[in-house]
Amino acid sequence: MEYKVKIDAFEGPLDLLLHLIKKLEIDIYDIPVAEITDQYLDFIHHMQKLELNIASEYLLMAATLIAMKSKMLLPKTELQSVDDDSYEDPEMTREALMQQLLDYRQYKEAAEALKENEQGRMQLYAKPPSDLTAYENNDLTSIPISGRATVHDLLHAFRRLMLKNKLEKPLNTKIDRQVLPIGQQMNLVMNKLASAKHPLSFQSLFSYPDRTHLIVTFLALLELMKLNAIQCMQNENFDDIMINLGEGADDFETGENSFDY
Amino acid sequence: MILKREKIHSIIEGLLYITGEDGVQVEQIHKVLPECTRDEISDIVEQMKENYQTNESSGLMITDLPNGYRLTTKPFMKDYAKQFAAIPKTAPLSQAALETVAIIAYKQPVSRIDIEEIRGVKSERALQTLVVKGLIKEVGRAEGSGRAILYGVTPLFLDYFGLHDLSELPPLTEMMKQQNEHVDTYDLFYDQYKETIKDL
Amino acid sequence: MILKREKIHSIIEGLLYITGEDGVQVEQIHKVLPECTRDEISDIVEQMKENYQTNESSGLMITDLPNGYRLTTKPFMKDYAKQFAAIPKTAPLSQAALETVAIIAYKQPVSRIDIEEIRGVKSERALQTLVVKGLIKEVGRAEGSGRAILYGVTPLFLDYFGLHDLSELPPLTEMMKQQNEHVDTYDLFYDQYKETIKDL
Repeated sequence: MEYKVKIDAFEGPLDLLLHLIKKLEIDIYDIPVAEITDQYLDFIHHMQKLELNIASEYLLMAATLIAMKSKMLLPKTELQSVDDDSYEDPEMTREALMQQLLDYRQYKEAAEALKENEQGRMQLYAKPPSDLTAYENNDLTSIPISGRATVHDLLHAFRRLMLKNKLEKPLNTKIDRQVLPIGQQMNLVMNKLASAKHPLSFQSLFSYPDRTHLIVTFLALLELMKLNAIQCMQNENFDDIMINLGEGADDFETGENSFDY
Repeated sequence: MILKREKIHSIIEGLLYITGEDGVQVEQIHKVLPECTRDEISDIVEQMKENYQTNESSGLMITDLPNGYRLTTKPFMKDYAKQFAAIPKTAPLSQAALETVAIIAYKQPVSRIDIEEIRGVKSERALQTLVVKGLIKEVGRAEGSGRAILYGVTPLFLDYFGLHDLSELPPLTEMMKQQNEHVDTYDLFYDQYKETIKDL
Repeated sequence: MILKREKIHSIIEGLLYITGEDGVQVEQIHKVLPECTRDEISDIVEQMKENYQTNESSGLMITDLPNGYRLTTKPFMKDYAKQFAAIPKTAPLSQAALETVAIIAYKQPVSRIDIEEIRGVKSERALQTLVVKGLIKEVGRAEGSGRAILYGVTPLFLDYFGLHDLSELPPLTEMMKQQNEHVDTYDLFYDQYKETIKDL
């Protein structure tokens, strides 16, 4: 058995068991406890060797499986008497596990059906509702009891608002100067442009996928533009912006700490 | 005053445009067009739906909402429309959230403990996500000492998954039956296989 | 042109719809449909304009914008839009009012300018509605020359939304965490966004 699948690909021990049952082509109505226990433990063991974080639920299931397996291995006569309260019939446990797996499986399948619906719905776009407040002429003082807005409506409104905002807000953020000084980043951009000897695309200057880095680079570009050290050109709307050395490039002081922010 | 059918079409189309993403309820159309019964309105909208669908020159379509309709772009438009959308689509739900909301939809009202028993894992975070997204809400408290919160789905749940009402959810018992049938066929093969092995 | 004329029609219609009141620039359409020249696009839109105008079943029309076009309702729809707007809402607070009161609840005391900055639109009417409904009130004046009115929520706000006190408002942190999960192109703006939230 291969272990290409990581444990976080599973929603929990039941999901993992369903995966093993499918993979081993086991009949879910007649689960061979010894085999499934071995495979389950094997999987957990490999995950542990890969130093992956195993949630406690997985270990709990492992314990249940081991208990079930060991009881089943014992000859019936050696088992404690049935009227002992602590005795659990392994067949009952197996039955319960099977029922749990079947229950879970049907909801997992329902979730898959919903996912398809979700994907279909996500492909459809609509315009924001038109603003009709100018036409609204309700009795403003009355608040109907039925159909009241709820806290969830409130939160939903706020959330939508913030999502919209995220697209529209101008860039304005505080940068920790200890992490990545803008002056240093300005030097970096100037050096890149000087050694390239031709205009570089705006995007190519943002190659490092770190948020702080992106923001500092952007601020550095703004500062360089202000100093006329660089020129930005865009041929058409939505085209990539090309950046070239500007008239003030020669006057640009390349000392490490020329700009203290 | 009796309006021509074309005029009614055009008024409903106008309302669909104005309400955009929110969509319009049959009841609201009826309030604006009291000379049409709700059934007549539904008939006309179904006709309009058909027209949009078959009109290759149109990038629009009418989709169902709980008790209403909404004008959206056709699915093929998604690549063109995405960048112009004023309200960006949120990320799809995680597997955990999907499983949790599926359980709630079929079993509501249902407590966190019930959900965790079925899923076999903690589900608090998934529940929180679903509440924040407005897909589920608290619908009551369980009897007994714990008075656990009971959850149910909201109208937004229907909207989100493009369902008219809860009856459109695929029936679970059917699914169970299908599984049984499937397993039975499998068993049949297996038995034959065992027979074969025995004979060897 | 590689695409069929009908297809181009449909894509432009979809773009016109999705951009709504803002409208769409010829240049933007060209960007989406690079196989059409700007002139071809203008020709096609003129044709579509004509179609809408003569189609009695349609409540929509295309109007000119500087360098672009906009889909709007036909003039006769104004009366119906008014009637529609006059329908008492099942959800008594408009989206605008909800957004405004949400900002006030989380950010109070807050001035109209602050609210408008967050919402990106004029909010005077929404504020007025909320004051009249008694959900918000003047709680003071800002320092400085303008002495802008600062708003806060009222006890009726708590009652209306079924809260005991403001601490019961759902925490915004969970909501933010969720958005953090989205891997989108706007990550650059996320920090600034988080700043805003922290200040609330």
